[in-house]
Amino acid sequence: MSILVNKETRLLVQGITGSEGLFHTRQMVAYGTNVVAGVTPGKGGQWVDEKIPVFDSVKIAKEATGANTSIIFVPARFAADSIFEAADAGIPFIVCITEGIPVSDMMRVRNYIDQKNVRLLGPNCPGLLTPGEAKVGIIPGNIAIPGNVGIVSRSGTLTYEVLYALKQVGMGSSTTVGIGGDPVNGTNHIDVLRMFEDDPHTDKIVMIGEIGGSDEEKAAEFIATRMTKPVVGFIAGQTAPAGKRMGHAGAIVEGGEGTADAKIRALEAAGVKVARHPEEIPQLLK
Amino acid sequence: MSILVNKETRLLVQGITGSEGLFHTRQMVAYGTNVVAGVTPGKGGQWVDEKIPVFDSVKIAKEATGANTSIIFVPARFAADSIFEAADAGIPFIVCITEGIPVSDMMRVRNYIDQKNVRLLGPNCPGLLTPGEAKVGIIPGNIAIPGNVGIVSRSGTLTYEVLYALKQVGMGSSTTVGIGGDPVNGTNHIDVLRMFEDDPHTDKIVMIGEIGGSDEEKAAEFIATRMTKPVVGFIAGQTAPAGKRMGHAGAIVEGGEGTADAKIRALEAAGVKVARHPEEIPQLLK
Amino acid sequence: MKLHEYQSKLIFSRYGIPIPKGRVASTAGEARQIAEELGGRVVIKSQVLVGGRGKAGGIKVASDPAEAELLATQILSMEIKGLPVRKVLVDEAAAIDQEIYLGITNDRAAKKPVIMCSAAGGVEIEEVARTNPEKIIKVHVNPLLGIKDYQTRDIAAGIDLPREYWKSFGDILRGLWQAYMDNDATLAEINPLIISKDKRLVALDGKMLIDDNALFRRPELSELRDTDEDAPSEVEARKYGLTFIKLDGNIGCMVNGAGLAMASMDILKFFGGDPANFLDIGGGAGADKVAAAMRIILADPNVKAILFNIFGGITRCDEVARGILTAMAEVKPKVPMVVRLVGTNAEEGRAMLANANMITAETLADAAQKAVAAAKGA
Amino acid sequence: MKLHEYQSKLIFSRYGIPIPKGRVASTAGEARQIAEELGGRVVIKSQVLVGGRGKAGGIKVASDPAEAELLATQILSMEIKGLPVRKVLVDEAAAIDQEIYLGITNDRAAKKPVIMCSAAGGVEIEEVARTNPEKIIKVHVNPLLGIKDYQTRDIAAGIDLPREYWKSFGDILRGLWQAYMDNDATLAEINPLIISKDKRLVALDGKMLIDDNALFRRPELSELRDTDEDAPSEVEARKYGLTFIKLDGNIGCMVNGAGLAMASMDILKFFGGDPANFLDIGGGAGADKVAAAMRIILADPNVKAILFNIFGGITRCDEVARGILTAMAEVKPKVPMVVRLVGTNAEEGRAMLANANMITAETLADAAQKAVAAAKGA
Repeated sequence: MSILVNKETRLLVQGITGSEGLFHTRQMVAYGTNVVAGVTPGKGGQWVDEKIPVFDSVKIAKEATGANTSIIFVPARFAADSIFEAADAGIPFIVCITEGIPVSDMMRVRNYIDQKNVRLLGPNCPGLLTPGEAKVGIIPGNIAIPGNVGIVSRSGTLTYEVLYALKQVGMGSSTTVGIGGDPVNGTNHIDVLRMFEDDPHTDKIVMIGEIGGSDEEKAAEFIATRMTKPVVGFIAGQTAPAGKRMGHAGAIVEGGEGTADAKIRALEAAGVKVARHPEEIPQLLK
Repeated sequence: MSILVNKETRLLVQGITGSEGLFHTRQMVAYGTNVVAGVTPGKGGQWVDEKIPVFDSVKIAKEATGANTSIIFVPARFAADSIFEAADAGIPFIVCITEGIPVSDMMRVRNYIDQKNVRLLGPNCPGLLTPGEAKVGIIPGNIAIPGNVGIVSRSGTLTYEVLYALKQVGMGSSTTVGIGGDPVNGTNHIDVLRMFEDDPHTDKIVMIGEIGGSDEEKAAEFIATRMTKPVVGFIAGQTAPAGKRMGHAGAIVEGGEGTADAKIRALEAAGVKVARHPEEIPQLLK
Repeated sequence: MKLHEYQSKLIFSRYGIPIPKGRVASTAGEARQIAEELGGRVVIKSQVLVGGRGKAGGIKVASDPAEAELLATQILSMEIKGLPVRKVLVDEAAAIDQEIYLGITNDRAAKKPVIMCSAAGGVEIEEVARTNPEKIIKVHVNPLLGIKDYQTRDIAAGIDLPREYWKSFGDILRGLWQAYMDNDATLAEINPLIISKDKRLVALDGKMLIDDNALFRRPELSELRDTDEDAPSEVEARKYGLTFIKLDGNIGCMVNGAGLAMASMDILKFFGGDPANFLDIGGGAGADKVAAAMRIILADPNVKAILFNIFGGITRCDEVARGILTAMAEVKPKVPMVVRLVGTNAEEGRAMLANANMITAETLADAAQKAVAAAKGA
Repeated sequence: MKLHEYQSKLIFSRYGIPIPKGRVASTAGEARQIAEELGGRVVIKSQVLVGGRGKAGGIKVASDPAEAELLATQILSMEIKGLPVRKVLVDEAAAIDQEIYLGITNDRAAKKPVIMCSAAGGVEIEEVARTNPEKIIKVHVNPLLGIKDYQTRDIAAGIDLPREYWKSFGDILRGLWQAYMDNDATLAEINPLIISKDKRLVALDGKMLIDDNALFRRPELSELRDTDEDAPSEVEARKYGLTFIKLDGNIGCMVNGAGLAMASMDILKFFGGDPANFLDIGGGAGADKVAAAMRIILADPNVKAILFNIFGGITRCDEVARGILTAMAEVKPKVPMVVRLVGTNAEEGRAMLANANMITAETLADAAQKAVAAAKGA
């Protein structure tokens, strides 16, 4: 029915006693997500809402509760350490909500976890939602219903907009995955598209991109050569100013890629129907 | 007929214009080894003995000559960089003769190359010799003849002693591999034992160890559980003083392991005949 | 965060990279004095955070202190691409044999820093990147390993640098790498790195960008920020943790989330409107932040209408409504406002705004069309 | 290379690790003066590079300056395990609540540094390692990543450290890690790291070993080497790049290669002899080095015979022979010498020694048996 998270998910919350961590833990529990443990260093032994045990470290929490997924809400300056901790403790799937992590931290993280059998989603992402099964992140649960549309997006609230528009016409999502907008992150469009292609419960896909980087262009190539399921796309940022280019170096590294026009052209060339605004997406899926 | 090096070896010499590099390059060429290139930064374009082209970098040398093995003779302070260079250039087998490399350099090297499809032999090793085919290192060619005995050793001249003793009674070696005596190195006893076990031209094996570390104990376990070919062992250092232990920490890390007695007991328990001195080895092989 | 040329070069010099003798000046008199100290010919370089200073006449050579003063007077009275020149760098003039490009930035696709180098440096490097990309050497550095000596040699060989300069080039590149890492830079660039007539490598120009997300651990760099050159509204926005970029249109936008903010601007354009700004209030914004955002939007006299598009998630719509009411009480805006609240506590928010005389909308398309109409009608 | 306690602690303190107030003294008068400056009770600690100083009486507590002077006088006249005490460290005395063990060393099997920590620190840690190894927490650090904050917390939790000390413990462990890495240490150890009665973590004792192979890039550390405490023959050997360890037997050994040197000692023992030393002349030794090695062996009055076992590879047997002849001309040794030369240029070497009145041997067993006989016959 889904990818990455479902009824089998045993979720651990890193930073569970912080205000954001606590708020969203309660939301996730209310949605029915199986939150088995929390970690806040120095608060091991406490309980959250008399139901969820808090541990000092991921390693101990995993041993005690069999957690198989972790979600991170700690402040940016500690977030990379939390990812390392979860990866080293052998958590196979890590979702990092935290925004504002230095890019040098994320490069170290990626170059390290790429050697391990670990998938990271995010950072600076809304997490993911398998309607009716599990909410791992901050996507409001009530705006989505179960269905056969897989959604992958670099954006947060823009994704909610799309889920909401789908719900208005009675369309639902298998899983909605927010990959986050940071320049260096754990999971990209192609990774998720591949999972949707292989998921028997996903029939159609919505891919939401943004200006910057070349993730969408690469996804377009992947769609053209590897995917059999229909994909509808949307790219935000057509009217955004060219922006502060990173000196000569940025121009050299990124070349002509990264504009909304280039991404839309690439997607259309790959046979993707590209919506002109978010609320056009439901009809393009029909 | 051999493991690791043979007639197909296309050897590149890093540090070919240094005095050691040059001397041993000539020895290797005289033995019949196919030395295809040398590298000395800043000397690209020169020739050694009007036969071997010198390049500025391993990458260029490999592209130009198809080198598939590299041997390193550069001074200790530059040796780690040379290993990184060879590994990053995609050389699959690297032999490092250099001694005196800081152990912190070697830890960085090992933790890096373990992620790559690269085998390192050494450092601080005499290299290896496949009699009649290729000499990659500094083992004197004239003390060994081709045969069916595979030799793996942590020691340099002690290995020559064994080869010489074998030759006196007309016994020869398939390949002789010096793994080097440094605490952190690229290839250990087990790696080589596994290759000899799989090599159709090796019928018997000599394993030469030393005090320190636990490589021989682990090899003993491997021999007991995985090997079908007979192994003769020798451990140097029975009379060595207990030595300067590395504080409490050394005792904690290494525990009871590392003495000659412990290693001999482990090997004998694994069915290895252990020679009392090097010249006993030939008769134990019969 | 952008650093000025003089700030970047000062950092580079701390990492052993040779830079020309020189100092920064705020007045023509200071410039003259520096020229006197240096003796000989000097270069007067405007310090503004945009490219194309040379073409704009912001870089001049003076042969003596009197000319330096004269040129500094001229340059200090210039505006370049809308930015007033407040400082000039006075450097000894160099005799140039060759101009090399050397830069480090992050390659997001490779997830690694990348070093780029070309024998064809100077102002034409972007042209080279477009037309002869093969003339630019690119070498990725594993951030867990750092730069290796062999990589500096590979690059030197790759641009056919004469061997006599390899050692010095290696030192400079290692220094640039360290400056890049130690300062959490996203760009560290020397263009041109010259070979002087007297056979030395010198960093004639320098540029650094610092990762804003890392400033918490680089307080000494935060102090270098030149807020003179940002629009005052952007400075104000930053104070409240808002991301605001001023544009040329007439419909103010307040949205939560960068992607949704861009999509909201796009849809305004789609329906024939023109956004006056990008403004992301972020996740979980409270009433204070919303009020500040509204004040910033209304400070722009071009604004003829405002679109509020809030999709409540972490952000609560009632908090946003409270902020809007606070700001309205204070600023008493005269432009029409279109508001769309969806998601967390949207009902409560809508109820609070019921009497505020705002245009409401259900869908994003509806909201955009109403905002476009309002701006045109006003 | 071993560092003294006072040197190690000084390095630790540069990395933010709290150490007791105190200073090193070479005379009892200085010790008294330091005690006066510190006020209150002080600990007088002998600075020798061996363990077991406490049991040997080399660590004493003084309640006033007069007693400090008296105890320093006693300790400065001691020998501990054969090493004369030349310096004492005078530290303020600490009131101890708990003793923790904290150390970093290289785990050769894991190819990584390993941090070890135990709540049962102090002199009994080796006993703990033997009998209750589970009481010692071991955490490996990836050398490409460095220590992570979560690891410091895992360790603190692992030894049940009260939470009030976690932050301070984390700072100390990060400091120790940095000291370890920056100085190319093979050991950095605090034992005990105490919790004082006034609730502070303090490094009461410190020990560092430095990788000799890395001293080329740590010149400031080379200067700390205390050669007073090595046997003079070992100091002399180091000067020539020879590895020499003095033993208690009577047959001097000169061999090329550490493994062969050990095997040569072993075979002497096997045939009933007793080696006087381990001596590896290394690869490619020239005549000078060989001559120096021979002088060092002959300086030991216990030596009754010498075994030369040279397997020429990089080392040329004729060079070795030349060195032997040089040294013989100079020292005129009176003990019998057994020489075995095999490999590169062995013929030439043997020819050179033909008239030197040495016993020759073909095999190693033969050489060893002849050396044993010669030592007994002498």
